[in-house]
Amino acid sequence: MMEKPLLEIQNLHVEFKSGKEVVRPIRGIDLKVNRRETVGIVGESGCGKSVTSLTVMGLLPEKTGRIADGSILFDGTELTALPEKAYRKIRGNDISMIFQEPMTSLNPVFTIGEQLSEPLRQHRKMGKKEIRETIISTLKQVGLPRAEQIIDEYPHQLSGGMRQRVMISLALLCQPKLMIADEPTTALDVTIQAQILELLKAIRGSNDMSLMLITHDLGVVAEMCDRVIVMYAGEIVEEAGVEAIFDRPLHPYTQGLMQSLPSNNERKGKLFSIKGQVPKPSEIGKGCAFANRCPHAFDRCFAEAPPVFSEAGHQSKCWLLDPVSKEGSRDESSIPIRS
Amino acid sequence: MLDFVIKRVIQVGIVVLLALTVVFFLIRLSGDPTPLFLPPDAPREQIDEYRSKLGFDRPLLVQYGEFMKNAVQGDFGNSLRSKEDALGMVLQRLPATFQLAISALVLSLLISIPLGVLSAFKRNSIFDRIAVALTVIGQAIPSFWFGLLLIFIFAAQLKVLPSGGGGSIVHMILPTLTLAAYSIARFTRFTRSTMLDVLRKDFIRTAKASGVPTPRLIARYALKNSLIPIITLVALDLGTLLGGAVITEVVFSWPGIGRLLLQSLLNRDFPIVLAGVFIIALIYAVINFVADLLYAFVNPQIRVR
Amino acid sequence: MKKGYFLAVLLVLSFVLAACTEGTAGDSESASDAKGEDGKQKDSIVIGFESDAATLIANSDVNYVTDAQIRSIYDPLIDRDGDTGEFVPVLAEEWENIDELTWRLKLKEGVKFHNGSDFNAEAAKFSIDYILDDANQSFYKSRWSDIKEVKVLSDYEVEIITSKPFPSLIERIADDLLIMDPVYVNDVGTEEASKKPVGTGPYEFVEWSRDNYLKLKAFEDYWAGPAKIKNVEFRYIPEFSTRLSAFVSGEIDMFKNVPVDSVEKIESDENSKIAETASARINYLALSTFSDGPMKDVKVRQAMNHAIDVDELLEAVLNGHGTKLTGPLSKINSGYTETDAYEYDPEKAKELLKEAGYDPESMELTLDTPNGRYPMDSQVAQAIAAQLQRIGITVNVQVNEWGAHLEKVRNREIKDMFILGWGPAFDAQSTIENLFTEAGPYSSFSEPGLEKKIYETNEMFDQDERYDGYAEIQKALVEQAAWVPLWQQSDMYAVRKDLDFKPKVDEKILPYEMSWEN
Amino acid sequence: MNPQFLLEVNHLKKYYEIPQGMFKEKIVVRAVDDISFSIKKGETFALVGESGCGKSTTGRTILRLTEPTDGEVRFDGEDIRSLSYEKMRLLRSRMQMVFQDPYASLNPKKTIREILMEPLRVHNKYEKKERMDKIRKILEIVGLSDHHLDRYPHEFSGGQRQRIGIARAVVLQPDFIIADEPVSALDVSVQSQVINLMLELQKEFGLTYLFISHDLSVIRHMTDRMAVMYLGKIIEVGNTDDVFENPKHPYTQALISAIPANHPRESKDRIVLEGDVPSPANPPSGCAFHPRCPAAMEICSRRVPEETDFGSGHTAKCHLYQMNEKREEKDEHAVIHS
Amino acid sequence: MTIEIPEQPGSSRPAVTPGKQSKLAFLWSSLLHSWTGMTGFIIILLLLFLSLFGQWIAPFDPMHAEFSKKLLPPMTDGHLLGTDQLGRDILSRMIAGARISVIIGVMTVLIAGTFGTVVGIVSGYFRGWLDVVLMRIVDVQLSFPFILLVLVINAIIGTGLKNIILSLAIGGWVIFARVVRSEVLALREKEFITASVATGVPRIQILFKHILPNLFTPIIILSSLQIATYIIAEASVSFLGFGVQPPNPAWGNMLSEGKDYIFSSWWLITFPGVAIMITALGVNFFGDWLRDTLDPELKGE
Repeated sequence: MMEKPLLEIQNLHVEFKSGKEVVRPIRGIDLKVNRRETVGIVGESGCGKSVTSLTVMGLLPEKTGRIADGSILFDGTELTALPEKAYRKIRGNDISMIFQEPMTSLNPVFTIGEQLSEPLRQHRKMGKKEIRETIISTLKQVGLPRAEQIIDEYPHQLSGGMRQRVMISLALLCQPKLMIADEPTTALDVTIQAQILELLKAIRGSNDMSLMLITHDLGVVAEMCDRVIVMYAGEIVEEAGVEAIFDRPLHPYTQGLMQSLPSNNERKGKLFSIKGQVPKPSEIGKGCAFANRCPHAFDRCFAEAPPVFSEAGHQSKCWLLDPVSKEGSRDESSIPIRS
Repeated sequence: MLDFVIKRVIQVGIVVLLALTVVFFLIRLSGDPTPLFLPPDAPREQIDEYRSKLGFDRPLLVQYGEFMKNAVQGDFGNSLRSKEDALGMVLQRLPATFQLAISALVLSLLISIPLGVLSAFKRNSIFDRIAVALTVIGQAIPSFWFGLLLIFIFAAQLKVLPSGGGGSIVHMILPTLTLAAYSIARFTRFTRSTMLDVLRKDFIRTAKASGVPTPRLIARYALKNSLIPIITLVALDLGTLLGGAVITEVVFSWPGIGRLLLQSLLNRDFPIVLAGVFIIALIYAVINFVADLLYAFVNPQIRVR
Repeated sequence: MKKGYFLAVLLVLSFVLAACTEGTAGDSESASDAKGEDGKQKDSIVIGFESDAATLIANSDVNYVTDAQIRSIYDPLIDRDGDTGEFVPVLAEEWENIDELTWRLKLKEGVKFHNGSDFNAEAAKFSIDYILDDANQSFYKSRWSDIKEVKVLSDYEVEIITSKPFPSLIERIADDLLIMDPVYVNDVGTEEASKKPVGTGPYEFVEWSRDNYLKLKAFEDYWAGPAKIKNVEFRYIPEFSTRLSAFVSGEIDMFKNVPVDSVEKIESDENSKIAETASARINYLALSTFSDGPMKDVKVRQAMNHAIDVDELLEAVLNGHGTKLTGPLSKINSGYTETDAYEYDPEKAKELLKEAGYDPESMELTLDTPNGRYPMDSQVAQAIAAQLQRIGITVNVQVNEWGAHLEKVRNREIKDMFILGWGPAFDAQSTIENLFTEAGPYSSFSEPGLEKKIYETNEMFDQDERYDGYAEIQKALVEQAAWVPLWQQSDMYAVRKDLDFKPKVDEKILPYEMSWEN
Repeated sequence: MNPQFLLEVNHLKKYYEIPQGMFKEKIVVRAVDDISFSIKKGETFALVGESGCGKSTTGRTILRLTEPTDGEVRFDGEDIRSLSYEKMRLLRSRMQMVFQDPYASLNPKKTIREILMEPLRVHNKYEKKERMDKIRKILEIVGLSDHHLDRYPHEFSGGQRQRIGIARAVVLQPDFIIADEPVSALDVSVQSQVINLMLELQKEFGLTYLFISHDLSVIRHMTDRMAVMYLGKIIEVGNTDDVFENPKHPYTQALISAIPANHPRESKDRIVLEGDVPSPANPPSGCAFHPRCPAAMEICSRRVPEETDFGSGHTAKCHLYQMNEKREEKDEHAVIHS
Repeated sequence: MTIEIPEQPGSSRPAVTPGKQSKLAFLWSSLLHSWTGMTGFIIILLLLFLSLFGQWIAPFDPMHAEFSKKLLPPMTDGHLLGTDQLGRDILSRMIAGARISVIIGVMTVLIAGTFGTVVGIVSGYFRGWLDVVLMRIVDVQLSFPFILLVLVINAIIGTGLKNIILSLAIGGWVIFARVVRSEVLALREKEFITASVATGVPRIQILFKHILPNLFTPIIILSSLQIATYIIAEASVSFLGFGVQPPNPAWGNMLSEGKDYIFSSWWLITFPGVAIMITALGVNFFGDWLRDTLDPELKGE
């Protein structure tokens, strides 16, 4: 018996207006996040992974961005049509978010306490004292020493790692059902990244919470996630359980990403690399968006966008998986798959 | 903190002394005051006698040394014309100037900050466009023209407000408006653009993600961040308001420092001009100093070290 | 830290400051008092001036604005008649000339200062000595330097002894000298006395707010009887348009120096009128013989006189407000002699220029003028330039700030021509001596023969001989075309219609002589 | 002087002074604090460390982009610090630099042609006519073509820009290139392209690299020897393989263990360090790492550790090993992770 | 808010400096989209046109005084905007005044801008004691209000067109020096400058080939905004009795001559005032647009 997913996105399209041009950073994605699950969204800059998270938060820039189509169902509520006031009740309460830059994501002119009290003020009816106590205990939960002092300090007095912990405690305060972490460790040093990842693992274990982890770092995904979604040029190209993805990536893009990691190559040897670059929005034609860089592309790839092919929960948008076109094109030797 | 103050005091001292030096030589170049005071039929010997009595016949450097020696003790000499203590005369005009400048400043802040904030928030709306256009116009009007226009309308035609003179609140309305027109425009534009900057910041996104409602977001979060650069601008402009009110003071017969300085400049009344420069430079420096302190007060990144 | 803090602090600050400046707070009621719209007897007047008095002590600052204000506080020994400029006794009842170096004055008895002390010979002596005392740095001193001693003969008699013949002494006394109370000045010191003056005049000092206003009230014990207008306020409004607005809106009741083009506007107002008189101040176009240029040639100077149509200037630029001048002096001057005017004759002007060896078409002259010092000065200069253009001369008008203009004149740096005014002048001597000798730069004209004659005439003690001498000089100056005489300035006052006010030739404004019609 | 070394750095120091007002003592930030290392001709030498450890400052100081406070830098036997401005400027034709941010390191107002021509022009290399050919050739090598010549930097993607940056460094055919985080700002798929390019160029021109990075997997892939920096000091040096296989210093051990796993099934015994890197303005006493070191001993806070040699050029500065050598008080924590 | 928009070479980063031809095209298309920018642009074009060809358009000789026709109200006797106190045609004087105002604005900016830029560069690029001295001088000057300073200088060197330009420039260079210095300081730290140093580009060449070209944008923006300031300042100085003097038909001067007629002949003060306002408005609009277009990060000050 399957529990209903916490978050379910269907056929989401997002548009940005810039001048007279319309840019479509998200072109029809479907994804779901189950309760207590950690889903990783992987992709390179500009693939639409951050826009996805902002769309879920309802934080698209008001004037220029809009949801063109699709639905976002969160815990039984349809978010796309939600009035701002109701949305505000969800933000910071049911869904919270951690951002990439801990240095700029905290307001420099307010103390940690002032900033952390905000979600509690908005969503919980608590007295001042109670708020303070809750904040201190949350700060302790994320492993900040001297929580009683830090609450009255300003962001610039803290190091990057501590700030990211503060951001995490901000996201934790109202015990959300879903936490979105947008590149939470990218700006941090390796040793600090290790600390934060450990912390996130611990929190995920102790709280009844789903985590949507957005990252470009496959290593982070391998360590953290239950399920992985790979995005490319505004689309989801592959989705599977974490072991399945690492064992047997199906989409050539996912394969390319993995193979280009130095650790997956022989030392000093030539690294595998995906040729070319992410297409401009205007260059995306009818076909597969990855076709122009794909080592296995064939005629159909340029002519027609591939549908989702699914094999035991492992989904991929690639014509190679089409049993019909397979025979004609697939060259057995060309895809070295790690096992 | 203390050494910061000491350092600033020394800096202020240097700036003021240099300003005095420059103006001392400049004004000596501007001409001979004696013919302006003495009756036109005064014979040349008389003029020479008077000049030597004032010490203007000595070498310039000697005069400069003498002047500086006295100036550092707060003695700028007596007005050539009225023979009163020059510094005293300047100080006497100071309250009126302050009164006008501060009221103009308060008025501009009261109008411009809400206007700028709203304008930034409703960016590109009709409201914003009108506000932007108005502020540009506010900066484009020569202040004496605007002042005369106000007098023409409110004093001469409608006869509801006095045309000038110092004193009561009623007297202050028109000059305050005139003086504030430019600052309102400047502050509004500045508030708008800093606000736009702040609204683009990551931490605003964080606050939004915490579920903070928009009015609170602007009033509490964004405004405090914008305040920091605004304080610096306000400090700069208060200096200009104080010293640069010449035109407003002349147009509205306001008994302030700018008018005295202009008159003294025309009369070549050197001691007053120098005392005036001293006071203005000093005020300017003090304002900047206070602005720095305020800046540090509002900005915890400086305060907490 | 609340967001309102900053504003609140500023607000409080401004109120504190406003409170601090209470002293300067003007009383805006006086204006409406003066209007007397409620039908009560009006007893106040507000007079607008372009600037503050430099000081309120007498005998110190040579400046019409200062003088016009303090003359209500201090009395002179001798005054001038408002129409003719003739001497009238005030605190001096009689004066006589004992010999070439000695003058005797008999003073009025029973006159009291505002503080109650008596006016006497000591006061007269003190006032003259005040000018002479170097410590006081009086700007009048140069005019009085020939005085050797003032002797008190009795309580009400003084004798003035000069170091050389000083025929114009009475003029000096009438034009410069005001009487101060020696006891008061010695008591409080000059500094205090220059802020809170005490005199014998018709009005007592009440309050002086620098650059703002001076308030006086009628002195009830005034020797000639108390003033009809009880309260006088002089208000300082530097900008003309503001002054005019203040007048139009009823804030002030009168002001001097109405520009000719505003006359109509004021006359059209049912509550206002223009009071006008020909002043003792003259305007002229000086032709510089002090620098090497065409003006050294008498024929060129004569040509200028023929080429400039003063009547047209008067009519077109000054709207007729001015009295044409033909020679060096105005008719008011004692010793004035009728001289022939140069006809407007451009052809003759060209001829004269050719005789002098100049081609008007290739002449380029510079005309210096101040701006705003005399009625329409810079406009007159531009109009003169336009007139000279008609005979082909190119004239570049150079407008100078007043201080710079005066300095240029005094330093003899002006090349060709300049506009200047002189006055108030009531006698031939000071005008001729200061304008047409090598020592006096104000017309930039001198001629050795004539200069000798001037100095000889000045020394003559016999009235008739002197006047004959001045008459000859005047004729010679006109022949020499020493300058282009323009006009006697018209002093124009904007006045409330129901104010009884008569302008005086010597520019003095005396509220004592004014009254409100009922 | 060992002829096989192209670059020798001895006791290099770079201190910054931050004035604290008139009456307080200046704060001295020891960005680079007495470091020494040598780079052989043709090898790739890595400087690893977390932000603020002084690795970038070291790179800049070697090129005299900032003047060192003390120490000696010998390039090809020549003491760089003693060179005049002009001589140093000319020497730069032999040592070049590649920067981290491909957006900031190219002048936005210059075309690619101008950017690539400038080094040749200022060093007066080749005949004028020849220069264009050289530029075309180098463009081709870095994977761009002729028609890119007259474009401006903003018309290129990050990866392309970084290649332009590399082309600019290589066009003079230098002997030595300092690459300061050359791939950190790039996406994974582009990163591999740039790494490949650098490796190819090294082969083709016999280049020597000083490769500065915080990305351990990149370092492991492409460098021969490496030095680990912590708070301005080098704490471990050795062949890249040796260091990765057998890290000696507890910090190095922690650093390597912090690399995220390659595969979900890979289990890592991670050493998670406590706290953050202290400020270089106020470094801890003794061994600067001691407050965070899981193996810290009493002596660590008192004495700066000496260098211990583990053979084949692998050295580390840690009291653990000095204790061993001296056979005082054998410590069971000596090897934490192997 | 920072939103990742799919990376598209060409619009990915704010530093918008397209190629030379495309730059003009880019500016033009941006102008077409901004009503303020376009308004400003049209006003400036008109102003330039008037100042270049005004003498052929003006219906009368701006200096010719016709006493019999003085103070005619607008639309009488062929005088569209009336005549002044000497009977000169106001329209013609306004047209001639456009030229003077343009000369004042542009020349002042040229002089103040050049001098201020040189000081700013020397100060910001070479630093050292010279920087300290120069910036102290700037501080000293800034502690004295602009208008008063211009007055003092005008009082010393005398009135007239050349002198007012000089005084305004002496009063105005500091702002250029300050802005340029801070720009240079920021540029010095830019990585592409370091990259040039690392390449071995000589110091002087870095200054001229790398720093200077990157200064153009801020300087042009500042200049365009300062022009308006100077035109208004000239009017103010004229009002106080200095500045350009009659009979020159500078607008400020016409205003100050005409202010005495505010009650009797309103047109004397109205038209030049409106002209100054429109000019300042246009230049400001244009400058703002330029700033927003060329340098989105410079917004505000």
